[in-house]
Amino acid sequence: MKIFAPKEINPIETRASLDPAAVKKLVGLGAEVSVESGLGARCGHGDAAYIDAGATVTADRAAGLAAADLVTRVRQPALDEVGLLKAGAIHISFLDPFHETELISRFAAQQVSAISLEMIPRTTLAQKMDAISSQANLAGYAAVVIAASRMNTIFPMMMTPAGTISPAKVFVLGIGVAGLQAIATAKRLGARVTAFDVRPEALEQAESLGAKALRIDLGTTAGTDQGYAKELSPDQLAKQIDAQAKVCAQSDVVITTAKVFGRKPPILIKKDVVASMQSGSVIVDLAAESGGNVEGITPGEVTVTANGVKLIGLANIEGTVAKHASQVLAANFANMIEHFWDKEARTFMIKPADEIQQGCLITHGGSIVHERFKI
Amino acid sequence: MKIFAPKEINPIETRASLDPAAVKKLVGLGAEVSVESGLGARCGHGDAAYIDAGATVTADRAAGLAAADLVTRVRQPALDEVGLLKAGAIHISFLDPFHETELISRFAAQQVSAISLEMIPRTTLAQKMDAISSQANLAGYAAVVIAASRMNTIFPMMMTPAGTISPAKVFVLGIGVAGLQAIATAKRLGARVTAFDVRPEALEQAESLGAKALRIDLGTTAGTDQGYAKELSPDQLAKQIDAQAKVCAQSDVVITTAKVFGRKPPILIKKDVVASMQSGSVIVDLAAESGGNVEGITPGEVTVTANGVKLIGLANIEGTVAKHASQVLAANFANMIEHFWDKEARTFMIKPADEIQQGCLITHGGSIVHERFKI
Amino acid sequence: MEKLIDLAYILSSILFIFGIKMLGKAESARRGNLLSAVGMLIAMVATLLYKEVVDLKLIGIGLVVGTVIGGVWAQKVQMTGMPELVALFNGFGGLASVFVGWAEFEFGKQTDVVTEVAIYSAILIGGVTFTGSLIAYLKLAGKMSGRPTLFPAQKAINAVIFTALIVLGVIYVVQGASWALYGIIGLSLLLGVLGVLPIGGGDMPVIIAFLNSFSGLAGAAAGFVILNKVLIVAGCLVGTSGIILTIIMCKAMNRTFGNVLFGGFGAAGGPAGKAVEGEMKAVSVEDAYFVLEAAQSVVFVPGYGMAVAQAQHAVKELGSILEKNGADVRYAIHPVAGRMPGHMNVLLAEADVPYEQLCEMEPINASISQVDVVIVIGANDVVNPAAVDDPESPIYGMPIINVHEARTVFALKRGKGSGFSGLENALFFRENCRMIYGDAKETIVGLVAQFKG
Amino acid sequence: MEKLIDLAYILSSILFIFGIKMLGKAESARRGNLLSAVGMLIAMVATLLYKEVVDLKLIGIGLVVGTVIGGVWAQKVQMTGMPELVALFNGFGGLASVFVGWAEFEFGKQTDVVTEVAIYSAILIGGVTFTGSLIAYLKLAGKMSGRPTLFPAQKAINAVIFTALIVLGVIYVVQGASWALYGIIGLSLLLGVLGVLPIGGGDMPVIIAFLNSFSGLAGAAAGFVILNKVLIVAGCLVGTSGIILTIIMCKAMNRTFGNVLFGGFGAAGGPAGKAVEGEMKAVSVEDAYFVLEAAQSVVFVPGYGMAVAQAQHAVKELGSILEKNGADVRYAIHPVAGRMPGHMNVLLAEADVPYEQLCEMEPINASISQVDVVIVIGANDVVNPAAVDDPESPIYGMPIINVHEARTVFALKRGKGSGFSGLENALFFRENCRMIYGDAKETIVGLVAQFKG
Amino acid sequence: METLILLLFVFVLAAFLGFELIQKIPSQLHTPLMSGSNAISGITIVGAIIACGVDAHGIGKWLGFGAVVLAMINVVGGYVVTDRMLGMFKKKNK
Amino acid sequence: METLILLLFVFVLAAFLGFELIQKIPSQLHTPLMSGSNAISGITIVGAIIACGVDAHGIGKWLGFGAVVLAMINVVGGYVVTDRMLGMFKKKNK
Ligand SMILES: NC(=O)c1ccc[n+]([C@@H]2O[C@H](COP(=O)([O-])OP(=O)(O)OC[C@H]3O[C@@H](n4cnc5c(N)ncnc54)[C@H](OP(=O)(O)O)[C@@H]3O)[C@@H](O)[C@H]2O)c1
Ligand SMILES: NC(=O)c1ccc[n+]([C@@H]2O[C@H](COP(=O)([O-])OP(=O)(O)OC[C@H]3O[C@@H](n4cnc5c(N)ncnc54)[C@H](OP(=O)(O)O)[C@@H]3O)[C@@H](O)[C@H]2O)c1
Ligand SMILES: NC(=O)c1ccc[n+]([C@@H]2O[C@H](COP(=O)([O-])OP(=O)(O)OC[C@H]3O[C@@H](n4cnc5c(N)ncnc54)[C@H](O)[C@@H]3O)[C@@H](O)[C@H]2O)c1
Ligand SMILES: NC(=O)c1ccc[n+]([C@@H]2O[C@H](COP(=O)([O-])OP(=O)(O)OC[C@H]3O[C@@H](n4cnc5c(N)ncnc54)[C@H](O)[C@@H]3O)[C@@H](O)[C@H]2O)c1
Repeated sequence: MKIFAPKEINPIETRASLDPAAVKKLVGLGAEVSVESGLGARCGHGDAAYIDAGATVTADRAAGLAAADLVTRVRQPALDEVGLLKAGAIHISFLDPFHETELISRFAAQQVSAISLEMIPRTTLAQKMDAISSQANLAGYAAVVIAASRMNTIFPMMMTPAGTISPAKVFVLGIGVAGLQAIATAKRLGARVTAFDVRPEALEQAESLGAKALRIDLGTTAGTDQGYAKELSPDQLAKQIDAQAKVCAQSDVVITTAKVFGRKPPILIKKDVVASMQSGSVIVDLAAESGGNVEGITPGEVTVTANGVKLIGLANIEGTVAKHASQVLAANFANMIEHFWDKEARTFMIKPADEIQQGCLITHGGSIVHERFKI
Repeated sequence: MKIFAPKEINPIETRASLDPAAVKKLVGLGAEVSVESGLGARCGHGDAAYIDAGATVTADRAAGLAAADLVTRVRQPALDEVGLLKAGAIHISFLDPFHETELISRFAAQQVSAISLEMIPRTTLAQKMDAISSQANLAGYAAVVIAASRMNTIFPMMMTPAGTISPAKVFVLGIGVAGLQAIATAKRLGARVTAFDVRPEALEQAESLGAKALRIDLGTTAGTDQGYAKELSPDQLAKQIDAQAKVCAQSDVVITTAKVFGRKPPILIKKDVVASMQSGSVIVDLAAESGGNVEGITPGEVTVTANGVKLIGLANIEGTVAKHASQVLAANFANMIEHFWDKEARTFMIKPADEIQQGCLITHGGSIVHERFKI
Repeated sequence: MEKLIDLAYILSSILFIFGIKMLGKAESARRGNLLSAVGMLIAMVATLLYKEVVDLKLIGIGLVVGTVIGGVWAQKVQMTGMPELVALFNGFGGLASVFVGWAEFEFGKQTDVVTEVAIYSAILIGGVTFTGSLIAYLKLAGKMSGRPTLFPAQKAINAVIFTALIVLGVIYVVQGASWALYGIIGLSLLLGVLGVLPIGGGDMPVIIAFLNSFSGLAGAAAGFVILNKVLIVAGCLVGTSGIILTIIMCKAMNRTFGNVLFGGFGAAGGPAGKAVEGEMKAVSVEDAYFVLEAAQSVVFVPGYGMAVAQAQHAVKELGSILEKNGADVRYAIHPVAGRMPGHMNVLLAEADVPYEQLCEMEPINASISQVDVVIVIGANDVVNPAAVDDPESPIYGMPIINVHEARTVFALKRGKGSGFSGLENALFFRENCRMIYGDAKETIVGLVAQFKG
Repeated sequence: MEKLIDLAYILSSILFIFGIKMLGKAESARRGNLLSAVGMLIAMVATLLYKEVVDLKLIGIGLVVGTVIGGVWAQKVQMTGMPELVALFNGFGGLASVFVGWAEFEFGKQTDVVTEVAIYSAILIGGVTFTGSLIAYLKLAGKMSGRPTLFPAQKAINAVIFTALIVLGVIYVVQGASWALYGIIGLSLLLGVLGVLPIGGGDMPVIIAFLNSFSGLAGAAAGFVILNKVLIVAGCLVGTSGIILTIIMCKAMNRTFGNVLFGGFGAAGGPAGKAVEGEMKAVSVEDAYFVLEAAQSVVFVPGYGMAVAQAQHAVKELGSILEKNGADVRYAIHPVAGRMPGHMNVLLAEADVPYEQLCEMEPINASISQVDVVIVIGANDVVNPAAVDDPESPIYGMPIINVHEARTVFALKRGKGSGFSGLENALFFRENCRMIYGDAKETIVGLVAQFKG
Repeated sequence: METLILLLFVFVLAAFLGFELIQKIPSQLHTPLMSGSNAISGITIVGAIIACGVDAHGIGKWLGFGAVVLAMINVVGGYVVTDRMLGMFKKKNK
Repeated sequence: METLILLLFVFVLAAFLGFELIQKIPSQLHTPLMSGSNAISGITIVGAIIACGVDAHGIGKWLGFGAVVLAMINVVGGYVVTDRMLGMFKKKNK
């Protein structure tokens, strides 16, 4: 089976879908791996490293795509690149399937089996290939580091001969994987951390990392069986925004990560709350790329409000730690391929009935097979 | 007594010599404080805050300087501003007296009592006014945060379903105040830290923060009675450079802080060692502004070497956390003024025989009074 | 019948043993007390069955009178009045032993040496217990000044009485002279008074425990007088466990027993001694435990030594234990403690000490004199009182944490090493300071172990 | 003279008491042994002074013979042969008690019930001790298979012997019939053999401790035969302290005493039982302590429960203690343990667990079967063996840490709660797994306290 | 004499036992323990009963009577006070 | 009888003392402690000496003799072995 990893075309993307370690593993399985030249340039891996690991390096992207039985990518492909794939090929990447209906149709039309990384079920068994988790985790860390580097104050408490510097107050909104890692990192740096999530079990998890859980009585809130949050009712949302306003106003750093699976993230921090914050505070919005939890934030940009609050709407936040992000992402790819690998046939087996593939296989055999996206 | 704090003129300087809290304290002592308009603009304090604290705000810098009995500043003044001061006035700031001989002569000529913050003795009693320490401390923290934000990898170890991310290896060279805080911060973030200093007691101090001490047998190395290091002999230096080369090569982050009181910092990391480091590693040189410990580093700039190593030669590193840096610096000023305050006369007493002033008073009564700088 | 009585005695001895053991643990103490009461009942009933015991009516009257007085008294006393009541009861027990010994003497059946020694001991110990307890009662009840009453030639007088008691004892045992016995009774009563008078009210609990142990021994002596096993066993149990308890209580006050007995201070609670220059007094981890165990407020003052020893985790644990034990626990951070600004903060944050418990220098100094125990963990310069009271000192004028004003200070150090400034520290020579030598982590871990053991 | 002898006995009893106490502490054990030897010497010399003891020559010969045999034997035995030698010596002690009882019977002076009961007890207990110890010796010395020797109707036969011994005992005590006594001698010897045969070689140390306690009681019984105080005190001390020691040793093997005595397994050292589905066996912190104390290698497997309990600091401390105790300690981190990637890393780093001790799943699984004790701290899914052996399970195929293959597993949980996946965990029902219920931090802190107490 | 020696034995063993029994005592229990063992020390009641109950007359008997009363006060009062103390203690802890 | 009761007292107290004496024992000390108390259980030697030394003849005396030999082996061997074990232990710890 021929596996091909093209370079990312989105200019903000610094990650690579495969790193040399993953290549080595795949080659070990018996796959032929080729990568586009320059694949790892932005995350610290030269072509030579890939060659050492057993891949062939090609500059001819189109040929690579055309020859491949399986393509790995970080981001969804340009629409016109789908046509280059051969029928029966497998394509694995983030696909943003809720929005990219056009893309999905193309995949189906091209008879490509497209697997969406976003849709891998959040089961214990599937964790090794769960790229959402592996990336969110690093994003949580990076968010705190970025916040720390953009502030004109420090995180830890210091009692010094020149007076006491009080610890930074950090508020983490949304305690998923990214939120948890943000809590852990901020705690490590010595901050006082408060956290909120609509899922009650998430509050316990925050406490297990030493954060203070903000408890707001919103009535029943539900999660999906995958552990994702469901959308709040407008009433509940209003209540939440109200109850957390005071915490925000007192915080030096606010990190928002609140997402709702398959929907636009809710706006949780309105302009008036931002206006109530102290000059010099920082808000990092990890949901910015898909719309943002903070009113007025621009993905990929840092804006300073009139009252001196920095709004950091980083896009591709994992890309700031591209080397490690690529390492775990590539491991996810390799784990997935290994999981479905047929040793005899040396191919990736498409098994639409398998619990995991049922979750993440979007198109197969010329049609959209995923329940949610069937037209 | 009239105290005046002018705005800093060096464009890279973001700190202010006084913050509102310090103003309040000084006013409480009975001083008349005035500050130049915009003094705290770059560290988060508006003019209004100073007025609230009891200062008068003036836009007329020259008038302020001319009227002042005591001037506080962060950096040394422009030569021509010395002439604006009245005879008998007191001027406290960093002065860089080892290099600014011209400036010192001007102070003497102008009959100004100039106090150099660098020269405050490192005694237990003087610590509350020790600005070198208060700033170095924050610099150590900032160095790590900057390194973390400039790397494409993360600091902590993580054992995840997508494999294990090993902890960053950090090497801290020079375990003074800044080095210690850098160690503490890196440890907090989960790094493995190794540290070296020529002063043996500093190694114990590093260990007290959980770092591994690199022990190199250099024969006798000496410290001054102030705890500063003395310069190494060329032989010793060569030996050190040699012995630490391997540690550098294996490190993801190297932070250098090695200074020798009153001299140019030694070059401790040569080009060949930089060349031996892995792509993606980062070197932060805290000594860069005064010449640097790293060959090829440019103060105020980030250079990426051919082999992908980032050399970060930040200048005014404390300025990245300007608000807190100003807070502690201003506290140092206030503490010093309070220490030498005469309650009856409501003035700052110049006592050339006092142990502390003996250390830091450079000019007085029309001549250079400090032993080291007498001509 | 005799056999039955003896078996009953064995049973009641066993009940006493269990009773005392259970009294030492919070969760079983009340049941322990009940058990020992049952043991007492059994012993009494068994004794009534002796065939020599004939005059049941008189005994009955005595029992009823005693029960009513004791019961009513114990029931209606205020909570606060309990300790002095215990003292009084204890005195009655002692007097009872005197009476038993005296009565046996009056019956005059015994002539052998052992019995006479026993009678002598019962009367002597019982007598001292009686008047000693009485004085303790009066002092605690506030019917007599709690201040140590010192009188001239006190020690000499006591010594004379002591000698006289021994001489009279020999005369009595050898000759059986009754005047000697009366003399013994009188002098032992006097000794009790004179022995306790010079002891301050604050030390009374210890004295009561001690006298209680004494009354146990008096009982055991009475047991030898009438050759009664249960008296011997129970008396001896009380005697020895009482001694141990006395020692434990002394330690909890950071005093030695000798100090309590002959110190002649303690009136106001705090030691009144002058600073003894030139001696650093060490204390064992175990002794420190008893003091900490009883402390209501504890302040940790960490320094560079804590960092060197990497003791922060252990310190945090000790802090939590002390809190659970009911003490108010704070961590006082001196701004220059350690070797870099915020050094202590880093370490304590690592150990997860809540920010709320961290205290700056000024607020802690304002209340330090109310603090029961300060634990100085490898700090030196930052608690050097020379900074406030020795104008000659190079650090004079530096604000310090005034730990020397606390009630008790434990200073944890490895040895006589000085701090960063190289200065001697007068704190370590103060009367209220005790050194616990050794690596700070080892010491703290040891203290934690004491609490858990 | 008699008086002197008795005082000597008191002295030697005191020395035995101190001796035993000191033997329990490493730093004083050797001196304790010496002290008790001195006590023994004093008791022997005192006994020789009895005026009834006339035939000093014969005694002298016996003493010399015994000394030479015992001394030489003990000196030249290999280090490895010591335990079996102790068994043998113990057997001799038992036989000596039999002889003493028997001799008294032959002298025929006694007729009262108590003495006869005493003789009966001395012979019965001594006889069992003798042959039991002999078998233990043979098994340990490898002169007999260490495997438990099971024979049919074993329990029935033992019961018959037991009943017979009681019947014969009654007959002997009532009638003083000598045939009954001989019967008792024979049967008790037989009982010793049959009782120890079915016990595996691995359990022999416990059995020896138990028989040792027995021989102490036999001595005490002999003491009642000749009304000798020191025999009673020393025998009784050994008897009861031996029982406690036996129980302690059982706990250290994570067994109950009944299990050792009647289990009939233990031949190969490891338990051979089949997995008992449907029962989770809890164990107390104290019992777990004994197992941990004896463990050579310990692996911690933390999970989300450790995070919830914030037990990381306590875990680190327990780890350090175990290391100091000589165990090899590692922390096995499952990649999905906790609720975020690296969750355990954050916590353990906070508690300063060295990176070197952190182990990934694969390497730990490779050696897990050599691990003495795995402590699972609030982990559940990541150690669920269903992932490897139940193809029906939703987590089948996920790699887990195979803790069920370790020798002993302690699982720390609050109750019967399931993990994130909501699955039942068969691990907790395994024969080699014991639950320690309660908040993980409390439990670990409790274990630490056990080590320090 | 034999009896006396045995009593001495009993004494010695009881003394050791007394030492072993009391180990670490939390400070809140110091007073109740003292009070409880004070009640036990009222065991003199046994001696008092014998002294009071013997078939004799004169001062000895009256001393015995006094001893019974005093010891009984000690016993009853001691146990009751101890129990009250411990009762309080329980409540506080809840 | 009186003596017997007293002996029973002694027995009971000694039993309690035995229980109290042994608390937590580090596992390395299990074997030496067992061995050491085994040596103490050789106290039967006292009974053996009396049985062997009395002014009598016949089988009883020889049983006594046997008892002396056996008990002495137990005593001497027990102490020596224990001492050797503990000696080793010391060395290992250093
Ligand atoms: N905070 C800062 O920024 C900074 C920077 C530089 C210098 N300083 C200076 O450092 C000093 C700080 O005062 P400090 O009170 O924290 O410390 P200190 O005065 O240096 O005293 C530390 C004490 O800890 C003891 N010690 C060392 N290791 C120990 C161990 N393992 N276990 C137990 N005790 C141990 C030492 O006594 P033994 O040897 O007897 O054990 C010593 O007396 C001040 O003089 C300050 O001016 C501070
Ligand atoms: N690592 C990740 O990134 C991640 C993210 C999301 C989900 N997950 C999932 O989380 C699971 C992790 O497995 P795990 O073994 O770590 O945990 P787990 O399977 O969730 O089990 C945790 C156990 O800890 C016990 N517990 C809770 N609080 C406790 C306390 N205070 N003291 C003692 N025990 C306590 C609970 O039992 P009691 O209630 O009886 O005490 C429970 O059985 C996996 O299924 C994984 O897929 C992992
Ligand atoms: N089974 C597994 O092994 C596994 C692996 C990874 C993650 N998970 C679970 O998946 C779940 C989701 O993780 P994720 O990080 O991808 O979530 P996400 O990125 O979809 O959302 C982030 C968080 O935002 C929260 N949120 C939504 N609306 C909110 C609101 N109005 N206010 C505050 N918070 C709001 C969500 O509850 C969630 O915790 C978690 O429960 C996680 O434990 C499970
Ligand atoms: N008395 C006080 O209260 C007080 C206050 C602050 C600092 N100090 C002491 O002052 C001393 C200096 O502190 P600083 O941070 O200002 O020092 P610095 O900034 O002058 O130098 C930084 C460090 O570089 C080290 N160094 C010099 N040459 C080196 C070489 N070739 N290789 C490696 N390291 C080298 C020095 O030893 C020093 O530790 C420290 O000992 C500190 O403890 C004392």
